[in-house]
Amino acid sequence: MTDYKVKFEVFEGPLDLLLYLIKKEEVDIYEVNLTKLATQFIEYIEVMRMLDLDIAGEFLVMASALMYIKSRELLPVDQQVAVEGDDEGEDPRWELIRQLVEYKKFKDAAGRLHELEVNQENVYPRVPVPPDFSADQALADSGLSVFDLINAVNAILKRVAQQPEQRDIFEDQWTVSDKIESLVKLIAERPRLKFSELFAAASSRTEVIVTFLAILELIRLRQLTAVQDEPFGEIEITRAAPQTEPEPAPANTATPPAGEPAPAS
Amino acid sequence: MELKFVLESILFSAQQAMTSRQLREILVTAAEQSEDSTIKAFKKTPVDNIEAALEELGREHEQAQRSYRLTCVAGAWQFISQPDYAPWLKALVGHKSRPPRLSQPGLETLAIIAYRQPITRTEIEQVRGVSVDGVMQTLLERGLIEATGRAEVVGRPMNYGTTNAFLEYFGLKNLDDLPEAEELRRMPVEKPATLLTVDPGLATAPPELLAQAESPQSVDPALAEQIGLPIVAEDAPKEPNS
Amino acid sequence: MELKFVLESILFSAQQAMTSRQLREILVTAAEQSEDSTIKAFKKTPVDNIEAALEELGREHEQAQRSYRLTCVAGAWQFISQPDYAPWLKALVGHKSRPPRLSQPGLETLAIIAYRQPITRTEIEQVRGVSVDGVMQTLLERGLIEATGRAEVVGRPMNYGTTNAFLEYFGLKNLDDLPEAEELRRMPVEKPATLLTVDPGLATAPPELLAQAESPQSVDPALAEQIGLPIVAEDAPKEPNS
Repeated sequence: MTDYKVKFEVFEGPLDLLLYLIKKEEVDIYEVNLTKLATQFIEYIEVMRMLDLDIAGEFLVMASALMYIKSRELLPVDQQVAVEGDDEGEDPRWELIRQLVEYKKFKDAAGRLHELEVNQENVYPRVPVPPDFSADQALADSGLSVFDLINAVNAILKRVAQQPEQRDIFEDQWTVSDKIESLVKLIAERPRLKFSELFAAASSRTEVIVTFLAILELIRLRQLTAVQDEPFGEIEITRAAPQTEPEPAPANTATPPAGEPAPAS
Repeated sequence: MELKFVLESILFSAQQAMTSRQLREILVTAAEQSEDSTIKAFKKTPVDNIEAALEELGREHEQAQRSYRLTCVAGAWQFISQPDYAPWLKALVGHKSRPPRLSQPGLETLAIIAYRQPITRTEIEQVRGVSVDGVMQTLLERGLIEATGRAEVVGRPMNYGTTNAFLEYFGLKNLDDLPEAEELRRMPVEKPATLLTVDPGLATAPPELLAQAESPQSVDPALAEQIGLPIVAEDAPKEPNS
Repeated sequence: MELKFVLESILFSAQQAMTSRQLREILVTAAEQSEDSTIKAFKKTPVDNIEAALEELGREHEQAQRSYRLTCVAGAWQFISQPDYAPWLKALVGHKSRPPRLSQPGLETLAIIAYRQPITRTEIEQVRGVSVDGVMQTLLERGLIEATGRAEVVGRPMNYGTTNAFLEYFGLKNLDDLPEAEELRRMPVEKPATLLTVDPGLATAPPELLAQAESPQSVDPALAEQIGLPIVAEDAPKEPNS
């Protein structure tokens, strides 16, 4: 069967194989016994040939170079010097080591690039929804200006001021976010409310202001819409169109089993 | 109003990474649309100031050690999550679509180009010791490298270099941001003072044996395994390094 | 891995505000998708712990005093930018900024026209003591005033009056609804037979003209405020903002 072949997948080339052999010997590249290395390399090539592998031309070129180095090593030392000549760049041993050292550096660099590559897979860029300034238009869309609302609040404040001083102790019991929450609940129960109704229970100046700020915030967040059916008529507050509600229904589908132990946080 | 916070707010709301020049344009546009002197004051902010402010912001967010930070990739700034939180973000937004990982030959070739650019194909092959035709093709197609001109040597071969897409793929600010950039760039391997004297040994395989490429019938893979060769079964491979 | 940072990373990447229950679902999903014990450990986090961590996060970001905050509205948590930076974010998203608020000369001129219409350009200049060409142009372009016909005086100059858009802009029912209308209407502007009553050499209107009016100088900002002209202009009338 000729279509079944075994392939050296792991070695990228002869340099890769040489590095593998050096690593197996657990020696520094500069200290490697080139003769021994040449022998091992050629053994591998032999096995590859026996396995009927496609031996890339580069492997054969390297094998020849190693054979050359090896054969030179067999010569007496004085003759070696003669062959080497003056140009150190032509020393085939040095040339090979230089190549190995350089290749090793890039192989390591490739490993670090791979780490970066994997790291990037786990990096999520913040992709926010674009800021929506159309919410600023919520008031304008309703034909009301913020001044209309302020006007209305002013009237309510005057009314509160006319009441005898009372329950000043409770002045600070409301925060804007409390009010927001209670307004959200209220509007869920009754989809349409008179503006003045929202302040009916207000007992202090602070509470009126807090309520007003809460309404403004909810209008800005498009949770509420202010409408006025006729100019200078009573302002009414309704639930805004549902598409931009920040809290979608699935929130309630979560079923937290009570009493489970918490993870260490 | 501090410049760095203005820039931060823009990056915080931006849909994509932004360069200092793009940020500058936002400052100009905002100034033109506004009557407010505070906003107008940023109109003529030099790009240098913007870059200094961005660097400062980057350091601040690094030091804050939160679950996100501000990074600069290929000159463009963006808020990103720390990799540790990937499992939850995966649960939140689903898997990121990303091209397949690069092969080992791809990474090696890319590393050589990245550190030694501009570089010709022949020079790359000298370092790797094998042909890089197929690999180069893949890298070019993925836009990670590009031809940058012709080398002034015989035959005037093409020079290659990495692209911005390369920086983005690996999350690098610029080429100086490559790991061990100084060491690997253009640094010739130093020849040691003395080469170890190698003991003469015996040749096991005469050269002529290698020259004649006469191979026997296919051999049991078990043999290869026996001598410790990593093997992969495959049908009719033409290119070992694809 | 701290719970608060896990939550922070989710909120930082989320496309919408999230409740503690929704956050809990992400913790559960991530735990189910992962083999990692660290990630699995968050599976049974009680909602109470999530809420406590969120509160802590909120405080931390408040104290960090950056250009954004972590806020909770109606039980849902979200990172939002501080309103101070809106002008740049509008420039970022290409939001057509509203026409800038009316300038002081614009407001003054508009007030004169509103109270004394129909009125000619020359008459306005008598009151204001300066040329109003540029200002009139702006008011016309913004549709707050319009030409209403020709005055029956020498040269038959154009008369100007306010538009319905003007009423809408200031939220007025009709012209009688203008605050303190009576007082301002008494401000004398002679309808001269001859056009030149203003000394061309004077930069401001002759004092005697204004002295008779209740207002000391033409129409000062305080007056504009008094008559309920909003200092910050809302949206432009003609242009329904996109």
